[in-house]
Amino acid sequence: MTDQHSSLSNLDLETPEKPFLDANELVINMGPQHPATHGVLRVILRLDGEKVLGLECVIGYLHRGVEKIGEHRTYTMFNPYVDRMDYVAAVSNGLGYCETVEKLLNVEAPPRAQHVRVILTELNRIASHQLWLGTHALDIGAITPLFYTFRDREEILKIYEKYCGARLTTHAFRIGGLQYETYTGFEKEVKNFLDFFRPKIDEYEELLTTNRIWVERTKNVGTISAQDCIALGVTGPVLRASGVKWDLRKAQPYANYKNFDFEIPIGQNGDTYDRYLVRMAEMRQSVRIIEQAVGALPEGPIMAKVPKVMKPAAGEVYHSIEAPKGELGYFIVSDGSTQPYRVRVRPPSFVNLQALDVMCRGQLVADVIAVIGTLDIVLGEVDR
Amino acid sequence: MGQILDYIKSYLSSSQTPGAAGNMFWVLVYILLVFAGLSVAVIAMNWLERKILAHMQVRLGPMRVGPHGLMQPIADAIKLLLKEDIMPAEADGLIFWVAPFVVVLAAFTTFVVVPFGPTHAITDMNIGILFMLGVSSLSVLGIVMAGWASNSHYPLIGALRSSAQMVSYEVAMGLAVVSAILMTSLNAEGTGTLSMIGIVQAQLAQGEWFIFKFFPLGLIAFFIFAVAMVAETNRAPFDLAEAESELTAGFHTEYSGFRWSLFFLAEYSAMIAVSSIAVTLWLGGWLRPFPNFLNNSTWDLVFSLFPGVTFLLFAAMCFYNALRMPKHPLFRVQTIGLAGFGVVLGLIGLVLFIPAVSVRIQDIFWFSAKVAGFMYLYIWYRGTFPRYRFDQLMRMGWKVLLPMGLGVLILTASVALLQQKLWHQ
Amino acid sequence: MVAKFRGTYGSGITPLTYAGQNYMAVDRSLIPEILQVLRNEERFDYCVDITAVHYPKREKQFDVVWVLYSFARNERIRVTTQIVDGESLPSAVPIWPAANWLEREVYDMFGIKFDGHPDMKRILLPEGWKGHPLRKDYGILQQDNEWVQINLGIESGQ
Amino acid sequence: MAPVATPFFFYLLSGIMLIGGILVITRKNPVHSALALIVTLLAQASIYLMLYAPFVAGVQIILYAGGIMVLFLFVIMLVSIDRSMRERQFNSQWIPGIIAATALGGLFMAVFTKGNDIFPEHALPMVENDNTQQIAMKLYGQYMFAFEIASLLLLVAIIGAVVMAKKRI
Amino acid sequence: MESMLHITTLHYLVLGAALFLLGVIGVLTRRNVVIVLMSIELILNAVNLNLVAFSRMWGGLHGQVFAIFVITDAAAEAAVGLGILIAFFRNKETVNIDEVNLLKW
Repeated sequence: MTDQHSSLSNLDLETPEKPFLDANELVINMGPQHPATHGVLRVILRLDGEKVLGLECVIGYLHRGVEKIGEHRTYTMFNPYVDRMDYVAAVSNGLGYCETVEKLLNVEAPPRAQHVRVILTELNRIASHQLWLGTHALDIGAITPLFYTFRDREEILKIYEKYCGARLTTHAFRIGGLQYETYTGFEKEVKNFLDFFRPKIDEYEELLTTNRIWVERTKNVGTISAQDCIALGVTGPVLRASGVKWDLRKAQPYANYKNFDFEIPIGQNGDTYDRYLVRMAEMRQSVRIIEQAVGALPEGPIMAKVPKVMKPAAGEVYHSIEAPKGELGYFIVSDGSTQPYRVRVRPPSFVNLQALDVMCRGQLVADVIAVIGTLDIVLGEVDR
Repeated sequence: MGQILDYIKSYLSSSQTPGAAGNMFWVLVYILLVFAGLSVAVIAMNWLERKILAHMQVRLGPMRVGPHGLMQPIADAIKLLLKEDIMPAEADGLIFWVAPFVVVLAAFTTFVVVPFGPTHAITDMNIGILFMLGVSSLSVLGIVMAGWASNSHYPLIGALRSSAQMVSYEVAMGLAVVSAILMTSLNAEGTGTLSMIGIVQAQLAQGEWFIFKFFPLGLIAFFIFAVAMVAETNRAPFDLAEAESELTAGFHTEYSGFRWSLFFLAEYSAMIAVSSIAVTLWLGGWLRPFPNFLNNSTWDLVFSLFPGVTFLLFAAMCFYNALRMPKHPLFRVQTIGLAGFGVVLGLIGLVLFIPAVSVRIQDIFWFSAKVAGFMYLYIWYRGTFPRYRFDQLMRMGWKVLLPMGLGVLILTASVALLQQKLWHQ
Repeated sequence: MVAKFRGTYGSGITPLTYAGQNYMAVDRSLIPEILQVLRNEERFDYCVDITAVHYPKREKQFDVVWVLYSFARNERIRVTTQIVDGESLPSAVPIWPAANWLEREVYDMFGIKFDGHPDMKRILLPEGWKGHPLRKDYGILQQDNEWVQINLGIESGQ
Repeated sequence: MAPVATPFFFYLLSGIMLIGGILVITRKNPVHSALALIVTLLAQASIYLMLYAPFVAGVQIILYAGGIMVLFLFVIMLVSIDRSMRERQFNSQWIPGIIAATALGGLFMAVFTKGNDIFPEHALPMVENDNTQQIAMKLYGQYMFAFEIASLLLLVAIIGAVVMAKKRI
Repeated sequence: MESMLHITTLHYLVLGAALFLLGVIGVLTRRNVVIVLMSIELILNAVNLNLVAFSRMWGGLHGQVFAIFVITDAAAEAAVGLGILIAFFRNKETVNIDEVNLLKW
């Protein structure tokens, strides 16, 4: 971490005034119904021929007022709602929320619960990255990885289904620990999955990493410097691909990540290819973490002592975890009643999406699609 | 009546293509045969592409309509024919209406000169290969017309992209073709030919396929052509015109029903057409493997068994899969259907063993087998490669393939000249 | 650090702690300077989040919260300030570009304006929507029926 | 290939060509004009085939219809035609233009009626089979110099077109 | 009638002349530069037709070779003409030939 605050780098946030009417500048609307915007993102592109001069994101098509709902539900009742934000990484959302409320209540989940949480969250990280890989490759035109990743993601979803009955919006964790004890054979199945999955990462990499077209399409596309990343608040794999070795699991360990041995993969150039490599490496690291967690799953209770009716003392807490997409933060204000006075979610996708403009300037239209894919946004989380 | 019969019979003893012999009856028969065969090939290709691609992508593909989805293309065709034919309100009616026909016509007309055998072509033109390249380049017009007439942004951009792409790659393609044509002039007279049949005969006379000629020059020219032909047909990884993540479906976005199916037909026919060019120019056309080396009657017999054996193999596959079908009563129809299909294939295979038939059919068989190899490559590309970006595609065409083509052309010419010099000494 | 600030700025700063997390309540008038100092001297170079809380019963109705993080110190800090309804705040965009959308969201949800923001408009809700939904006086079932009827052509969005 | 029903095909094709030519100069929409011109060119290629010039016909198809006309269509689509389609279609000097063209037509008629006899009734025999080879011999033998000049012309045209059309060099 | 059914060189020449006239009319009267350029193509094609017809008449190939040169020329002309057109359109936002009246713009 060198000194970054001497200058703000060359980010120009104001749109420069057009010098004069150029016949070749055109404005194109992409989305909200567009196959490559991963949901209902609408992008207004200002183009010079095929070159992007600037763009503006129009979001909010999926706004459901999750934060408002939170103010009208008890702490327990609000728990399932957070799964609906980043629905491809529902478990991470739940973990963040539960841990924040636990901080408010000043309780801590027992070690066994912590371990299971880590296992499920890391499985979720793999699932999220798999979904990202499939759709990102599809955007760039490689169809096959999509089916490979979905085949393997299925195994993770099966584990979820067996554990808590749901596949996507799992609601796996409860405030204070877990509701369900792991099912018989859970450890064995997770281990089987790891053995099954490890060669699969190589399979994905075989298809793409050295594929000339893939490299040409992703190298030096959507490059963003570490400085710009930090200035724009971009976190997660995007930040790490720009060369910043920062992961909340290491920087401010939550759950019991400090007990596990893993590395933070980083990239150098901050381009789309590096982000791809970082996410692939992250999947390998997740496998490593799960392996350790499953190997040392402690016995014991799975639920801490929490009151049936939760009434945390008045106060406010901000807690964040490293979701697959970046820093997922919860800011909860309690007024001492059974319902949170204010729930604020700091969604990683929302903040990362801000960087789209910077990443796309000077690129071609086809690259915008690659960059939207590489940012790995989920509109449910952007719009909440 | 007898006169007509004589007219019909008179061709049977000729050793020319019906077009060259001027026998209109047989020209008509051949046209019908070629177009029927082409339609069957497109239907089969449709099914095979979906099946092969599906298996590459760890899924099953069509399984419901008929055993292993064998009837799927027919069901699709019926669906497309029955669908409403929508025309956008702001579209340019006449051009919108004509465009698909132009594309189909261009794709089908090329088959006039495709030599399935020394006599199995509709006609043999003096400018055969030139005609083929020229007519297939006409499909660009249909694409531009379709994109423009739709009066919508995505089709227009798709059409501009695909036409720019096709025009650019035509240049490299032409250079590769010229270097192959140069090789045909390596005979005693020193004159080459543009005729498709003449090119294959030149390969027979020189005793090697042009892909191996002046190794590696022929191979490089073939490689250039093989890349350019994928770009010519707008297929993955050069399918920018139809990049569904960027342009939804490219120039045929606004088309539906029957007219859309014409574009589909044209795309697949064009794939077969360019593969036919590649097979003719570099892979010895209808020639069986080692026609000069293994040329005694035993080998002739062995190679004449191939068509029948292939069909018997297909039949065996059908029977094997019919046996593997679930033994549930609900699957009885499917099992019987698959077995019946196997019986049909087996019967075809048996018919192909009759010497009189196999002699006539084996040229066509070898030609089709080579083309089928290219078709498999097309599907394989689609399963493996991401899509190129437009500037990369143009760079590839103009800065890689074109200089390579020029270099190969010059080298081929020099080597040929050298050889000619030696020849005359 | 907070102690140092207290030395410099006096009673404008109140250090607070809850559940082991430090934050400071800062007087509205000190905000521009404090944010600048936090960024430039204390190296809080990452603006994590900007949000607000509505207390309709108070005279100063809004708490605005900046969540900051320093990569160099691996430390988080929260700065809160209280403002009355209708009062605007200086935009943090020149300090942290990341504040752009976050401030727009605060404006969208609470109606707090930020001076000097390059593009102060609604972000999640459509342009022309009436009301700011995260205010406590905005009911959970409430919506801008007029907007829905005009723009979507349906009776109600619910 | 023996020519079949020459008069029929000649009149059919020349009819297509003339109608196409008239459409080219009368259509409001340049795209329609271009398409009519393509039809004309293809018909002309067929007439070349009738005249035992298959190589020229092939070049006509591949270069004119497949190359030059695609270029035309491209440019028409790049420049917006909506405005020019609503405007007056004929320029300010159309009356003198028509008069000049009529005079030229009269001249042609006079020449053809007077000089009918200088053209021989029957064409000389010509072999089609090695047309391409013969043209190649001419092109690279007798007309070698002209060929080289033509390629130079093309080079100049390429550079000129690029310089002209590029926004900034 | 006999002369109508027997296609001689003159028939081709008349066809060529008609095409040539159409092209001349297009060049002289139309306002749209694109169509003027296309009319020039018509003229060149009329010339080509004559050349090939004469080549047939004399049984030599010189006419055909010349036609090929003319086609080359047409390609060069189209490229440069359309290049000028694009430059013109970019500066004047029109394709009207009446406005091409300045040597400098």
